[in-house]
Amino acid sequence: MTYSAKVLEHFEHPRFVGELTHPAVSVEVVNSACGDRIKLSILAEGSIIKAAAMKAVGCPPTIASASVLCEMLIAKTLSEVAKIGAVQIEAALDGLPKNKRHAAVLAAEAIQEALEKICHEVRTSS
Amino acid sequence: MTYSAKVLEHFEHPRFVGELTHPAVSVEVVNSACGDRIKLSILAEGSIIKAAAMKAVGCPPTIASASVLCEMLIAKTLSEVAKIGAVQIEAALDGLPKNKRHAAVLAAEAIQEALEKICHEVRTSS
Amino acid sequence: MTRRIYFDNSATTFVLPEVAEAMQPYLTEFYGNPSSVHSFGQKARAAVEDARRKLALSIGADPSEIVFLSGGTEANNLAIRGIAQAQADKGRHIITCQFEHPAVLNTCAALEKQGWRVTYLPVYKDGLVRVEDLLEAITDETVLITIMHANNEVGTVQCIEEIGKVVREIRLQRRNIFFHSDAVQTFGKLPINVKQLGVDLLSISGHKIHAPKGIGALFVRKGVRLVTQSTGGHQERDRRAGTENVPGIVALARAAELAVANLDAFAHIRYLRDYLEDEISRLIPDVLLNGHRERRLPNISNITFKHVDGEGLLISLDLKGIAVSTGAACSSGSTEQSHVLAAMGLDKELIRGSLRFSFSRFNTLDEVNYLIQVLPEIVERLRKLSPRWSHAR
Amino acid sequence: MTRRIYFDNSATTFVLPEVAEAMQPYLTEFYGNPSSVHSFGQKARAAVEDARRKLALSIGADPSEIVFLSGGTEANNLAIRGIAQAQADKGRHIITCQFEHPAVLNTCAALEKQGWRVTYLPVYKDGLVRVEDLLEAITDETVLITIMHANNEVGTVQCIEEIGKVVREIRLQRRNIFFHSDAVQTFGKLPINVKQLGVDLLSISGHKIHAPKGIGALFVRKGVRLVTQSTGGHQERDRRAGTENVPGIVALARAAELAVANLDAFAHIRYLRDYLEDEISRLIPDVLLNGHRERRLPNISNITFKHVDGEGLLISLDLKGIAVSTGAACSSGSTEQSHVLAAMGLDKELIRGSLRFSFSRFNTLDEVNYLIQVLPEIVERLRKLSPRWSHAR
Ligand SMILES: Cc1ncc(COP(=O)(O)O)c(C=O)c1O
Ligand SMILES: Cc1ncc(COP(=O)(O)O)c(C=O)c1O
Repeated sequence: MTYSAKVLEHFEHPRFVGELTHPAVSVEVVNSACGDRIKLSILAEGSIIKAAAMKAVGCPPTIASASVLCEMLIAKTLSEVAKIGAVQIEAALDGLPKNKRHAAVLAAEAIQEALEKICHEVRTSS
Repeated sequence: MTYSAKVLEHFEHPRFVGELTHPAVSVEVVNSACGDRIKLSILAEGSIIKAAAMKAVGCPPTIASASVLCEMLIAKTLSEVAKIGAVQIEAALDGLPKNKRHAAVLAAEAIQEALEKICHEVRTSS
Repeated sequence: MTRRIYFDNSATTFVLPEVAEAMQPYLTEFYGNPSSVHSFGQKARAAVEDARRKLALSIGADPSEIVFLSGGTEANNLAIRGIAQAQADKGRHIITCQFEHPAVLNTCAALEKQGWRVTYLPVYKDGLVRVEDLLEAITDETVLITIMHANNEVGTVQCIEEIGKVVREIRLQRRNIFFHSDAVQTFGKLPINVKQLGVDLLSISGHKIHAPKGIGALFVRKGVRLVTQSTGGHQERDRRAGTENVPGIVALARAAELAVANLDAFAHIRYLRDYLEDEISRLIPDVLLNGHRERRLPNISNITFKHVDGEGLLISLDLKGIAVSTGAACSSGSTEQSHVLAAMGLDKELIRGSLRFSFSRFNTLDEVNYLIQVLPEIVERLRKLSPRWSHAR
Repeated sequence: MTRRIYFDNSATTFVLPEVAEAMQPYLTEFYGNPSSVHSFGQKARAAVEDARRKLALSIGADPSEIVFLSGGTEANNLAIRGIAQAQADKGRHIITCQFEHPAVLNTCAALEKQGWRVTYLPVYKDGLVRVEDLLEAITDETVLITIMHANNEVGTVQCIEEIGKVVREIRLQRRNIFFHSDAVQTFGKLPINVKQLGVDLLSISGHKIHAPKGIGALFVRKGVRLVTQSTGGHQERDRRAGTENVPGIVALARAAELAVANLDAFAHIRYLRDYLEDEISRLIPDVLLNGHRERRLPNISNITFKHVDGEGLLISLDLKGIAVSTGAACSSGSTEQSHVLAAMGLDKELIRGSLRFSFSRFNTLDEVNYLIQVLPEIVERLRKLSPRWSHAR
């Protein structure tokens, strides 16, 4: 198998599957080239992430990336989360085959987009 | 082995090896393409062939053709011998591979040339 | 250890013990070079010519019409390039169809770059070429028609015999038009007679019929001139240079014999395949069965599972010990979409959720039952993960 | 039964039991298609990549520089056609030598018909190319130099390293000149390091080193662009389409490992060869030893027996159970004269009386002694049959 045990484990038993409702923010990102899709919801209280949830369709690394990302988010501060990129997600999965790195990139996009949305809401509500 | 048992037998144990001296006639024919060479001597008494001998250099079928030819000549009449062509020689060897038929052709050339020489001698001496 | 079930026989097959046994002596004992004059060589030569007779017999050809080479890809390359180059001064138009194997499509594309014109016939939703389209495409410039016998992803079988008749009729007017068919997926699965099919060239690959990888053959009808693509020694009547793969050739002929002798087994395979499709349709909602229902190989099933990703299904099944494929084997390693399903008009979302199940005569009902037992759960699990699934319902 | 002795190892070799054993599991057990995503496929992929690493290691190359294909002939075709076509707009001049293998010569001839110019360097009586001749032949149009590492009929070893230096120096001025060497006869017999040799491309064939027929490899230095000659799937980084011959690839790598580990054995082989030559020279009058005495492979001896026909010798030896060859294996089935000996200036009569004895590390002194015991009688018998022999004496 080309995938790490970690990828397979997250693919077969993904964590935090679902969607969170208001006041959580939700974003949905798509890789238009291959159609992979991740929906990410996160609930922040102050600058701490309290809850996260995901749904995903795509190849196993996409599902695993979304799953491991949620795991990485819980109890982190927003500024810690701002540092999560594709490299960190890939590392958390013990690596991805070269031609599957786009999965981690998509998950990273999801969290960065979610962060922006939170910041935007904070800014507009304050 | 691509060669018939008969070809191999004649190649390994050629008959009538040697050269006959006067009053036998001798001819030497060469296949200029591959350098195969047969020297054939025959001794005719009246219209009957009494003795034959050959020497040959070339591939096994060439040596076998020369050998089987001598066998075919002994005690034949000149008019019988005139009918010996490549087909008869090849048949006497239980066939030759397609790309080796030139060996029988060369042997046939030898006997026909020898016949002509005999006829010529008969004509000029009469 | 998990059970290992192989439903990917259109990608490749295991080598039968009988076939491995047949080739074994030509590895270690009768190892001569068939071009050698001594008895080691002649023994090898005899084996090659015996295999040629057997393979020829299995498709109704003359032994001199068989060229042994390294596989289906080389056979397709030699047929297409060989004819195109031999007829280059007669005409430079080739007709093929949109969902041929890459060995045909990419070879045609290479010729396009060199100035040939190529028409790619449509295959429609049912995965079948229409003779009307072919007739319309043929011009005076057309020198080669290459249409696969059966498609490797959906199994649809083309009307080769009808096309053969068309070509023969044109040949009454002009001699320089040739018909090639890639029979890599049908040889050993459907009865094949080259005369009845009316083909001038036909490609065969060993590893799809339980012979080893690295051996194949091209049927070239007597009198058809090809430009060889491999120059060197005078092997294969100057049509393919290189020391003959004697064990591979022996194995191919043996596998062909066994396949043809067991063509009956395809009734069993058809039963398994139909049972699988019925059960999947019954147990799993939102599936599509791809390709014409009747005119197809008995051993291939191509099914779209809406709202899931094929690779996810494939990996999940693999973790259960079941091997299947998403699209063609040779493209499933890349992120390319199946060009076969695209040619049949499926949109991207449907293509990505498609699996191919392909059987051999050694698969069992028990194996299919195991698949049916595990697959519905897997599909459901993955669908529930999809952000789109709830909307779609 | 007669004893079977094989002195034709330059034509082909038996497959070593260790090699047959290494490939066996990839026939019947790990039979997946390396392009398949499931574990059957990944197992096959891992075997291919492991073999690639091993083979690369054995010639000091990077794994990515190895292209697996069907044999030495295909390797030479791909190297020469691939470079010529890739560089067609840069220049159309190729330099090779007069006694290359037909896979090189006939490929060059095919390119000549398509407008390339080819220079055939002389090889002289000793069977060696001169660097001066090469330097003189090189023009601004030269894009490819292809010189074999060792000749297959006489075993002479060319100065590849020197030629490599020449090419590297030219490359300081312009980048579009490449150096290919056909190492089919040297790989596994001489130590080979592609960097040290300075080659850009190097051909290898499995069946000359106790791997099966039908597998070979081409080393292609990183950055060297080739036009592929086989289009289809994306195997071998788009340099050679077609399902990988997994068992063949595994076998080639295993045979390469064993050959390289046993390079020492060539001291033994050299001893046998020299002993044979000494004894023949001592026991049989009117013989010529062909090719440079020092700069040649340790396992090949090419000897002319004046006033006899090589095929007669060959068949006579074969009847005693000894396999040898007259000239190249691939032309000995036809009536063609050896182009190798002709290039070395031997006249027709001498060429026809020439035999090649080629050894492997599995030949024994006992076998050579048997040959020496039977050969003088055979030569004498055939000479006595010749109408020219008595004159010649
Ligand atoms: C229809 C078809 N043609 C050609 C090929 C290529 O054959 P091979 O893998 O022997 O090169 C395949 C299999 O990959 C195929 O399915
Ligand atoms: C020097 C040389 N090059 C190329 C080849 C061709 O290799 P293969 O027989 O693997 O096609 C041979 C052997 O026949 C050879 O001796």
